[in-house]
Amino acid sequence: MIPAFDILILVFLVITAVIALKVRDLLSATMIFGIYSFLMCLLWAEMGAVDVAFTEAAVGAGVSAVFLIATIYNTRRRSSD
Amino acid sequence: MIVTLLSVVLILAGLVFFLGAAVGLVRFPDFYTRMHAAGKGDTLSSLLVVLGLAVWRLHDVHGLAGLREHWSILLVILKLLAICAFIMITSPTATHALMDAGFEDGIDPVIDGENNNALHGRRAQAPPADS
Amino acid sequence: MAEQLPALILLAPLFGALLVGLAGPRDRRVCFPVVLGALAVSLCSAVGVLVRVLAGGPVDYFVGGWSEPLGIGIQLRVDTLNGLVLVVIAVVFVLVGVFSIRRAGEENTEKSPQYYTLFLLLAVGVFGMTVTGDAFNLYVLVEVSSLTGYALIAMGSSPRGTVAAFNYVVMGTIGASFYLLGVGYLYMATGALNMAQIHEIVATTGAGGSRTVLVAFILILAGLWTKMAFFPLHGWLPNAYGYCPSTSSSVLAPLVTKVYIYVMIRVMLGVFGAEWIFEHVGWTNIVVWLATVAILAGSLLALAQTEVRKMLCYLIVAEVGYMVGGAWLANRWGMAGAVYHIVADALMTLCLFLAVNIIVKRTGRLRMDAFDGLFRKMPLTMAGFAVGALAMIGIPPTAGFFSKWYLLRGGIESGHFEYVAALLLSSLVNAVLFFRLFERAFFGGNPAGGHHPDRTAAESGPTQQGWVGDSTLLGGEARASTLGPLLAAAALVVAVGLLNGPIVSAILRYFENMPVLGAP
Amino acid sequence: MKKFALVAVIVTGSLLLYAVGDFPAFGDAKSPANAGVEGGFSVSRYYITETAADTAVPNIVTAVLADYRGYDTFFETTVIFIAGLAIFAILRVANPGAPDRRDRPSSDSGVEGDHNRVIIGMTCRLLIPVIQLFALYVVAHGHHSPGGGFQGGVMLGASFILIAIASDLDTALRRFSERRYLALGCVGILIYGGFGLLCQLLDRHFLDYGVLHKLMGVTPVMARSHSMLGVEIGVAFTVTSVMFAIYANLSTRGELRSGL
Amino acid sequence: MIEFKDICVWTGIVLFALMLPALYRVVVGPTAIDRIVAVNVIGTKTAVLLVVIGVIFDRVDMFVDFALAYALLNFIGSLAASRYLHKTPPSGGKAEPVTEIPPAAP
Amino acid sequence: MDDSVHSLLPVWACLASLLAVPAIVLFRREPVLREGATFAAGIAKLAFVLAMLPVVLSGKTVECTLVEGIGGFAAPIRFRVDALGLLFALVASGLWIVTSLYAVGYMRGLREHSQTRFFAFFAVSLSATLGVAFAGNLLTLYLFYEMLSLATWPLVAHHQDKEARTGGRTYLTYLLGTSIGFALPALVFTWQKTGGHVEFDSARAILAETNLGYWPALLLLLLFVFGFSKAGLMPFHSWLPGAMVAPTPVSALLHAVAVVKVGVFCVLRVVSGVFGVEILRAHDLGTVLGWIAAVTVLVSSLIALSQDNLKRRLAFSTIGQLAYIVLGAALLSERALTGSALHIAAHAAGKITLFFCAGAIFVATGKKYISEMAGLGRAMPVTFAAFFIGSLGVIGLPPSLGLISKLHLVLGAADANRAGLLVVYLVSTLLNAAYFLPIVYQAFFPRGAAAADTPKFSWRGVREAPWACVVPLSVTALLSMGLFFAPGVFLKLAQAFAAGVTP
Amino acid sequence: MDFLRTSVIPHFNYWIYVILMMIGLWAMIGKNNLIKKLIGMSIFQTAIILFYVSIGVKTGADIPIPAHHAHHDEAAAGAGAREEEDKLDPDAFANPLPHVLMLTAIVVGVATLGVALAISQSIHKDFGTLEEDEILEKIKASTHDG
Repeated sequence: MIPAFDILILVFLVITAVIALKVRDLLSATMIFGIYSFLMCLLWAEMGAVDVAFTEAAVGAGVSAVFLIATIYNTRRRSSD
Repeated sequence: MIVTLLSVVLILAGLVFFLGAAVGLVRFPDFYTRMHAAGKGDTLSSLLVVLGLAVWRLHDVHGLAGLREHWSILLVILKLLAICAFIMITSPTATHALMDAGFEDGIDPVIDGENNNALHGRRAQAPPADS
Repeated sequence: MAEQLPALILLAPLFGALLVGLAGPRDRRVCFPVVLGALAVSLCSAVGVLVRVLAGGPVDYFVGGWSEPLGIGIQLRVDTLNGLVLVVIAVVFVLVGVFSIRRAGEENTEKSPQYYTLFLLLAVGVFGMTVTGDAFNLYVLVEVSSLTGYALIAMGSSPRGTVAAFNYVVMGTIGASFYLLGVGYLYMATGALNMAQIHEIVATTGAGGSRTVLVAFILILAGLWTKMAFFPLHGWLPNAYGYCPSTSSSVLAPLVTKVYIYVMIRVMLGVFGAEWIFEHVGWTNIVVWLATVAILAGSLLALAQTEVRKMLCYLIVAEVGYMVGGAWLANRWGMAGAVYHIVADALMTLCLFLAVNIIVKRTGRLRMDAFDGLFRKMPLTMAGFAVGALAMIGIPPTAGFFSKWYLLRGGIESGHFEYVAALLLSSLVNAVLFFRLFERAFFGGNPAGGHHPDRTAAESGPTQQGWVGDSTLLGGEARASTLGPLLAAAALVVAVGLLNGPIVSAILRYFENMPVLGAP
Repeated sequence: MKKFALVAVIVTGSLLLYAVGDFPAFGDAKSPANAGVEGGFSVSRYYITETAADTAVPNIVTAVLADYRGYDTFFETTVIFIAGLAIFAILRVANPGAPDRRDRPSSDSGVEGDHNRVIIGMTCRLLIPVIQLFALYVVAHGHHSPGGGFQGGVMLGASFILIAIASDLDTALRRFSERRYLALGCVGILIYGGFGLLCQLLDRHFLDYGVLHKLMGVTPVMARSHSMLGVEIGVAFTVTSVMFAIYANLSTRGELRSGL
Repeated sequence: MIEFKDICVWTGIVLFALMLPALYRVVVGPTAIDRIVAVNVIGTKTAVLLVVIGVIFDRVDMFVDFALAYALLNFIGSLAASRYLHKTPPSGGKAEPVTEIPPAAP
Repeated sequence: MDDSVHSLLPVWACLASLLAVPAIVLFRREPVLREGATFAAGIAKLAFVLAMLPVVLSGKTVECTLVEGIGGFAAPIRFRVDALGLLFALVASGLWIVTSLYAVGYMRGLREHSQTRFFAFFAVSLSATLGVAFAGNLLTLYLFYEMLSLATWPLVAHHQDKEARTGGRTYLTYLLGTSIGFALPALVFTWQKTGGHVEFDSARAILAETNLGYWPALLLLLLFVFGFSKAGLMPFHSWLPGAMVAPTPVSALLHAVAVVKVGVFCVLRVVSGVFGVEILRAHDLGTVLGWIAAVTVLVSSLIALSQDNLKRRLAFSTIGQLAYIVLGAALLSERALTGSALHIAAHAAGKITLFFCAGAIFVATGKKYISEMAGLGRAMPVTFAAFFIGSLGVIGLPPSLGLISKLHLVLGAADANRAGLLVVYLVSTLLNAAYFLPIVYQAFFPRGAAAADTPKFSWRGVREAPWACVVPLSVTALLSMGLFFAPGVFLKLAQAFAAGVTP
Repeated sequence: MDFLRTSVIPHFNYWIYVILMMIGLWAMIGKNNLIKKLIGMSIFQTAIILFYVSIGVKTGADIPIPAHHAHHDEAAAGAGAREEEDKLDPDAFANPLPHVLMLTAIVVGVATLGVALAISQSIHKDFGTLEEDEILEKIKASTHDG
């Protein structure tokens, strides 16, 4: 458990979460949500939860971003709020 | 002793290049120049830091003889080098793909400072700032 | 072999689902026999376990063989409380299984193998939730049954159904996550995940008094109340079950909310313990008042509906109010009434939903005018519907009356007269609701059609056909495969009513060692 | 709707913060979760001390995941399988009508015919085998280092998705057709359930791997370790097929024709 | 003699600090593509940071596995985004494509 | 203590008419066979009831259990036939045969629609009535009480037109509403108070040991009395006039004999079986119940006076007569209880005749209003003679059973030295005479415009109703008169009941 | 100031988890666009995972995979010799149980996200929009003439 990294990553997390929900363009929101899961993976690694970090890495980077982009392709990219 | 020194130097170089990339990312005027900075700076700095750490991995191995019975350390170093290799391959591809998508998506490069791009209207509208 | 029964209830539908998943796309005929075979096996093993439980006390099953330090592995536990619920669930699944031979085939033929797989996996989820003795495992099985629920609802073709499914996903996730958070808080305070272990730690050590356990209880309750559509959190249920395909609503409506009530009772008594809840925490008045509001709101909203299926959904919300109120009356009779009502209400709702689905399928109309003159056109379906309706109103020989009987007794004994009044008022509202439909079914749509025998009887119009008189008795009736389950459900509603003595005495055996629930 | 959201957030937030005060300090090794209440029996301490003796698997997390709480993971795999089926049931269209009008003859119809896809196509053709090999390594190596069925399965699925992204979905479907990935999903869970059923046939409880030493001819402890690997393989199959199934249905809105 | 571990911690902190400009670009980024580039930068940095954490924990052999996995998976997101931008009509970087795509026939 | 004989007779009696229902439905095409099935069931039912007569007369009770209840948890569904039960069963099954005959005539006469439904539900309601008569505990009583409400609803709304539906709706709202609203909580409260023992037992009332305070006992009594709103006590009586929209055989049997008598029977069971005379005397609840009944008697008689529609007048007179029985029960003296038990039979015989006559008049002339019936006596002498005998029975004048029962009631009031209630009896008897006798007088000796044979009152070509209507009404009239001379069975049963209950 | 020291700093992780959870919950209920709701849902679920993993963290503890030098010679020396080998010290390793539980939670999160995305696509197929207010208007319009 590394206190310095811990606090930094948590702060970054909150910022990324807020931006992901605020930005209007859904494609950007998805990619920012990608950062959110990157940082989550770092947080788990830093906390010593290695398996959880690997799953979050594989799922976050590999799959959920791509699913969201696929959905946006089939629906609309513009969000009203 | 030498090994730690070398790794520290490598890591510092990596950080310097990343500083360059970061500044480039912020200061450059338009998309393509920022892309240029991000792509190159980012890849190189990752490379250097990982190499630095790979080099440091050798610090408690005394000479080549030591390597022979600590084969596990060799495996780790190989993997670290593999990480470098893959970063070398994937990051530029990603940057290329994004740049190509950006160009195809109709983002115009800024030709000279005053932002009046003279790309003789191949693209009709100027890239309005995002809402 | 007998010792494997608790696991077999779960595994039969699971392997059936996989078999259908593999063999189904190749040829469709294999689907139905496998589905019925799997559900029959789980029904027999459920009855087998119930017999063993009644004979020799609770049955424990340690998955993976990790029994000696309790809490290492996952423990399945069947006692009189969930033995009964298991049998009822198995019966409902078998009946809906038979009901859905033709139904799924019609709506979207090429997806029936997938429909049957999801149907069996829902059975796995619901059985698992009833049997498990581990708090986190319960969350996983909640997710299994919720996901199959989302799929079954979103499969339909109606646009409003998909929107309702989306709301159900969002609210279902909030509910499940609150439950997960509650288990997390419990784990943080007690360091254990096995329900029996947590109960022992909360009861004996000082951990029970801490704020974390209290907030854990609130979170788990909030989570479960969202999943069971308890009044303030019921937003998703009416649209979800109102606009989904008929076969999905007939399997989800009777089961899902009732199983969450059972889970709430299991968590209240099995994990936190009656003493901790009714003495240490003691919010019985608040929750019983909430239940009263739920009952009244559910009934009155049902009164205001024009579509029959949505009306039934609001009745489900009212029934949930019955059971939550009963469980929180903090006395033996209220609790026994709540558990008995789980059994009774599952069958009643199944009866009503099967009947309404048949009627909507044949008449094609959702509103109340679908019922005009139905006693003549479809007498047997209406007979099934009538038994379900009478049970909902609370007419004696049916199970509905006896469950109200025990809940009323619990209410009177514990002095919650507002709960008693709410029960009676909602029975009256149910009476109005259903007799509106009976009147249309009996006497046809427009009152003008009546035959007034004035003096000049001779030359008035030709006499109307006799009630069951001249048209062939079963001419307009539904197919046997859909009518059989309905009549079986109706018969069960009356049978469970008449057998309320043995059933309630079995349930009361679970509450013997709980002094706080009052002397027997 | 926004006001109601605010109220809900404030209420839940204050409830949660009310309890935070009572939590043990972050990182405290003697908290009830890590060391049991008042020195009583603690589940996690047992896992740390006894895993080596019970299952001879260095990675404690994989041991707990696949053996002690194997029942949880079994239903976890079922959840993933259900997700795949649900998306198939919701989106899949039997006979897609007119071709999707947005499918303009895009310049990047395939790797060969499109000038600027060459670089991406080449890199992917280079990388995809490596990813797949690495994924299989991760599945196999779940005992000693972080990894296991899920992680390996997702990576394998991601490699197929990468094929679909690099060229187009049809090339990916040619390698991993719909009928095959639906069947593989079932096979994965059948493997996992099969291990459990095998234990039941040797009249021990479901998923009690110790008894399989009679078949494997090794000590019960090693039998547990090997069957854990078998179970992980089952999980990997299901997760791979489901991930690709979800991508295939989501990107083409169920028509499995011209998607992203 | 300062521990090598402290050097790594400081490297990590500097790396995080240098991520801030990328985050700035994400917040401001005039066009969506800028944001995606910033995301890409942060992505590659995560792989490096994982190795740094591995060194701090002194268990690099464990961490190197999924750092490698990360390096491999990281660029799928960018490829997907670029393919999305290829397939949809050019929108000049704004969220709204120039020609409105008529929704599928209801 | 009389022991009990275990036999299946009560079950057979109750099921006799239920078994007729499938037969009726099967023979829906051949009316003759259908009516045959109804008569066969009626006769079988009367036979079973008579078979039980000797046993009950010798003081023993007939018992048998349908559904086993385990210990104190669930009440079993059990039959227990005692004197009161048998009396009511005798009246109901006896008059059912007569009414079936009448119904066939009436239906054929007016060529009614959906007769199969009519006869099927007619049979079901009869079996429910017997179920209430033989109920061995409160739960079975409540079960068959609800079954009766549901079975009679289609009969009341038989004509399926606007008024029939509104009549049916008020009918159900009152009966179902009060039974679920008041009777069910009272039932559960008793169950909870006595710890699960709700069996009727001649030796001991259900609430004997439970020391109820005054107010809870009063509240429980009111809940029970108003819960069984079929007894038509004042605030919850308006379903009865509303139900007059039904065809006359329905009004005749159900509202003269079955439905309303079930209500009063339940009140008697509550007073004697649940509370028991000691508690009522101890808390002096008899007076409260008495004055409720007294108010109902007086008000209903006054309203009856003002009604021009013959059937509505008979309805309000029924409400008054039922209140007599409740008043008798409230007096808590042995003779009053005998009187009230006897009055069930007396009023049944008398009132059913009057309803038959009303039906016959309607079939023959289509007239419903008393003002239009002046001078009809000469055209329909038999009907009006029977009407006269019936009204004597209801008023309580000599040649009818009504006199004996009213005599007992009055003497009972004297025994319990309730001067006020005694006066109420006498006044109401006068009122009864006031609203019945003028009808008969005007029919035979028309005055004023009616006498002048104006077209409105010319009864040329008006003949008696078909024989199937006239025969039943004359039989019941003779029955009411005959019982005056030989009360025999009914009197003995009533006395046995009263002796068993009062200490 | 001491409130910060006594209750915020030692529980910093838990404060952040509550904040993230509330952001997620607010987005799920308050946001108008369905995809934004789903992103909120994922944030909501990952916050819970943050809570669970922070339970199992021990300062100075290694990752829950013991280095197992003894592993090599253990095979050689056979099971018997290992008896006296000291058991691992639990405080040296992070608590593995929350990690196991959270693997399940992540997988469930992805499953729910997938299903919800499928449903939102079929909503778009029917209504042509993903904005909740437009969808509700279209439903109201269709019920009037429906």
